[in-house]
Amino acid sequence: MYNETVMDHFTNPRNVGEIPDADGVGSVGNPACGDIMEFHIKVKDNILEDVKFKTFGCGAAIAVSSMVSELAKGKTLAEAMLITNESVIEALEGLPKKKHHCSNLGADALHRAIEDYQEKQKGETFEKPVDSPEVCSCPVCDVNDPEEAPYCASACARSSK
Amino acid sequence: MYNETVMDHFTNPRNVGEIPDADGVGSVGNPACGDIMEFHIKVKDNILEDVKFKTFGCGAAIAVSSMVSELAKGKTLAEAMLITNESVIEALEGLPKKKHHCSNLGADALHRAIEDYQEKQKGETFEKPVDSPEVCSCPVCDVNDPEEAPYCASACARSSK
Amino acid sequence: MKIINMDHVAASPILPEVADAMIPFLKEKYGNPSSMHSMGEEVTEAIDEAREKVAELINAKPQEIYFTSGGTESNNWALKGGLFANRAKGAHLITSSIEHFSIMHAIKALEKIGVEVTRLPVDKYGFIDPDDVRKAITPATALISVMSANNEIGTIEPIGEIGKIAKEFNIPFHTDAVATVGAIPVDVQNLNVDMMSLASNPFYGPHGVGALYVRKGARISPLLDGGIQEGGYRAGTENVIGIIGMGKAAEIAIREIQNRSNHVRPLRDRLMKEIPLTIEEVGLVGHPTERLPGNASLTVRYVEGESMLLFLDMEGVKIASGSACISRSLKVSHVMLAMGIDAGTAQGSLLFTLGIDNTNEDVDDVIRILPPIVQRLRDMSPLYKKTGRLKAVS
Amino acid sequence: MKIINMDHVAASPILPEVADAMIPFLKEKYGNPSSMHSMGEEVTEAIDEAREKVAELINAKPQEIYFTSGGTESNNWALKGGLFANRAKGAHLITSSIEHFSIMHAIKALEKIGVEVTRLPVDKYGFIDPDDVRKAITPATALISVMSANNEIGTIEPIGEIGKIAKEFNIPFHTDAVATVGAIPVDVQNLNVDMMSLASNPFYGPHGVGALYVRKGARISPLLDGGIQEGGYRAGTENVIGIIGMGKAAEIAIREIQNRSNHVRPLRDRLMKEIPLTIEEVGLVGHPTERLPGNASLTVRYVEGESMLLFLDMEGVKIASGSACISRSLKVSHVMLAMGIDAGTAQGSLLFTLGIDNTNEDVDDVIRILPPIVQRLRDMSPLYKKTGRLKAVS
Ligand SMILES: Cc1ncc(COP(=O)(O)O)c(C=O)c1O
Ligand SMILES: Cc1ncc(COP(=O)(O)O)c(C=O)c1O
Repeated sequence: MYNETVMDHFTNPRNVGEIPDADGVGSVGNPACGDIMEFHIKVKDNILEDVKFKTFGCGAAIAVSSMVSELAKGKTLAEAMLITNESVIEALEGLPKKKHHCSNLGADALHRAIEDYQEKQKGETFEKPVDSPEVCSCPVCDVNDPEEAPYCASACARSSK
Repeated sequence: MYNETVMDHFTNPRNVGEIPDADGVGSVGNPACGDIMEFHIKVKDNILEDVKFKTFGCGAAIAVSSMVSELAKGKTLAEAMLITNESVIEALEGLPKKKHHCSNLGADALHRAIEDYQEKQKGETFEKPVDSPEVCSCPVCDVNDPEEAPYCASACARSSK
Repeated sequence: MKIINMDHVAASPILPEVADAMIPFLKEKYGNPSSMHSMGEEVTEAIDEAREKVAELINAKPQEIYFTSGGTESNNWALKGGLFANRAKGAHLITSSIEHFSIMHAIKALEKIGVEVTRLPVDKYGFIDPDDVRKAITPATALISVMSANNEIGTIEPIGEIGKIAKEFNIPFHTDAVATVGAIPVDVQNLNVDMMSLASNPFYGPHGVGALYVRKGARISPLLDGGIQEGGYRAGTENVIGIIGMGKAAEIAIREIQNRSNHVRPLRDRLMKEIPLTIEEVGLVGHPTERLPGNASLTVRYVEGESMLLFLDMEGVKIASGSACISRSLKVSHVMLAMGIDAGTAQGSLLFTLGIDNTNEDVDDVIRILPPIVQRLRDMSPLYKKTGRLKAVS
Repeated sequence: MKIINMDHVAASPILPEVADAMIPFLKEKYGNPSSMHSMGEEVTEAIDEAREKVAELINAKPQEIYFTSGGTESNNWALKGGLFANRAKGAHLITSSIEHFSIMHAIKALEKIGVEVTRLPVDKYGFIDPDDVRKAITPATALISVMSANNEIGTIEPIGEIGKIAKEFNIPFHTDAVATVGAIPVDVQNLNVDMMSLASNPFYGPHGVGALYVRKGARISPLLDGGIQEGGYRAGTENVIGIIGMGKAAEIAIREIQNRSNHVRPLRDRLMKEIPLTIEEVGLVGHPTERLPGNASLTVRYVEGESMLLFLDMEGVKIASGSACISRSLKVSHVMLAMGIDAGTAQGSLLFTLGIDNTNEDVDDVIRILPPIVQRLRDMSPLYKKTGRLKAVS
């Protein structure tokens, strides 16, 4: 199901863990969807000096987290904010369609950690967004008649955004 | 599909032909159903001295005709009128269910020849009944919900009489 | 006894290469494509490969191919699922009067729930007139379904022209190509069809497996709801063995289709030419040239099809007939009736469907074996009043 | 690498005797049962024999068995065909909240066309209360459908009691016994069911072939209209190879069923007892004893099923999970949710389904392989905040 790069990141994930004195923390997902990703970052001179993650989720979720952490490390905050769904999938040399939502989550979690850092810099308390089960994507999104797969309709609506 | 007795009567039918100076002639069926049977009889002292048939139809129709002619030959008219559907099937040691209508036809054709003879004895002209395609039987008559096999409904109605 | 199978429309032998491709899936490769682990994956890959081959055979994309349990399921699904998904358009269906039972009876079921149906007539060759399709279209027309070629009479319908009309009016168009795919090249792009039913056995794959082509964007509801096999559109654990066989058969058909039709066409032509020379009052059914290359359909007057088939069977010759006794519903072929052939004549139907395993010698044998059988039965027939006599072979 | 298949619910190996019985039908015996001639007859006879064996397996009469393309088709047909044929009774359906997708989604399709549905709850073991069935009955109830045993959690439902209630109210009763037939003895007479779905693979036949039992007299409309195969109730050229395989598999299951459950039960009991001893915070899912003999269903907290399955797969262990990532619809198992298991916990689902090819050694291996995998994933999990530590095997 997964290609070699994905399996490599899944079996040997980079940057697993937490940063006790993190400058920013971000997390997305919820257990109902099957994926929770939590990113810790350490920022110095506007650069992501360290990135660590913890992930509860499928193989893709773990590989995506690992890849996002690698992509982000050493980048400026602005650069890191440009890490997208597509760039993660590309770096992983492809993901099964039904796992694309995982790549969304990875970038989102990182971005939230950065936002958390930025809010803190401004002295604001950051209200963490709560995820609903609708972040779960749907493998039948690309079928002919979504009306006919009502059990996935909400997920499809979300993932086709 | 057919047992040995049926195949024997089909491949070597007894009493095929016409009787030029027949005392009675009867026929049933029509080409739409796939079967036409024509019986010629010669009667002497109330006994079927000779019986001949011609049949257009399936293997069962030919075997049934042959068997009816054998059963009838040498019988009194009254006895011959008692040849039934069931007795023909029994004599043939069974017929596939969907061929049971053929056995009806065989006995019917013989009976019409006898009736023809009797009418002629009385000096009446015999109005030959005309058969409609509904004499065709239906293999799905014994399914659970005849409504669901509407294409055979009329045939079923007839054959379940 | 030598067996001559000229009933390929009912049963074509499974090619040895096809059987060989299937056997590993009877033995070690028993995984379920839906499994997450690697046992499922090897099967998924094999099914995907089969899907690609079947797609290629009709010039479709792999993701437009949905595997089914055969032509009947494909037809039922296309009609029932197609009408349901397009119900916003209306509930009027256009079809022909010579469709296979799996179309005819599915439509009867739909009529029961209020679908309006127009059944187009055919001419004496069995052709549907595309102009009739155009005329039958109403604002409520939600689906057109016309078969590609008729299995009983061989006539190849003008599907491309009907497809153009359907496209012009933006009406989904389905064609039952079960008897066609494998016999002649079929290209869903040229034909402008939105859905196409096919089955594996006509191109020497196993029985009981088929596919529905659904053009990307065409609307259809599932007939079998459940898991998300086949993209959620056709649920149920796959008939893995059958699908592998269909895929292999498609792969071979792609390269062999021209050879196959070149092989059977002259044999068919001999049957259609020589049988009427040896037997009086034989009719040709369908169009003389615009027909499936392996299909020879005839009527023999004054005798009934089943009795001829039984005698032929005893001599090793396996064929079919559209007679009432054969049909199992005990109705004479609606196809021949629709062409204007009278019921009595249609009873004498003989249907030869040739395949790659047939030879010129087989044809010789049939032409030798058939006439005495016909004569014997005519001598028994109350409809055959003249002195039947075999014509000398000229 | 040694392969340990504990995913029999998805894929049981085809028995060698079954494969051997099928192979002649891939080769010389390619006839179509609908053919008039002798090539069709030998196949018809073989199918009839298969029908007898399948009937015997569930104590039905052969003419009450209709072959289908699998459990999904049987379920869709029973529901859609059963409700349509019984529409005079009304359009209310009673079912459970833990049915297989092929029931659940077929029912969703029926709801769209106006069928009223009552979904009965289950208790923490997954049991349906027959009293709830009784209470749910209305004058419009046209069908009851409750599965015999759940494939994900193993719980065996009180079908006999529900059958009695259905009979008392004269309401047709269908049960999805796909996961049950072959695992434990099933008797349609004792259970008082009118329709029962089964599939061949759970008793070591091929995938993609199944049957629907329809009690004589029970009303059902065809789902696949067409020719008169299967008595006109399930049209379409038969999947001959599959049916032959199913028949042979049934024949063997009849004599082996007791041995099979005696073989897997102690292995299952070991998994259910020993895994919680080696891994903290493991939950048992379903009833401890009233469950399918080969089914062990567990939840491992703080980790997600797919990631465990991937690591197990690398070590040759093939199992399933009810986690959202696995489900392909990306929803966590509705069955576990219905039992009151929270979504997060259900993500850690592990489903072991054992078969005749499993051994005590396999269980040893699993109990050795699983704990380090769980630990590794827990160490990565943001939900696992404590210091995870393996318990020593006691
Ligand atoms: C309980 C139950 N019902 C129905 C099905 C569907 O059967 P099939 O996959 O043969 O269509 C399954 C399949 O695993 C099942 O476990
Ligand atoms: C034109 C046509 N359509 C449909 C079918 C039905 O296909 P199946 O028997 O595979 O269900 C056939 C079968 O011969 C056919 O010839």
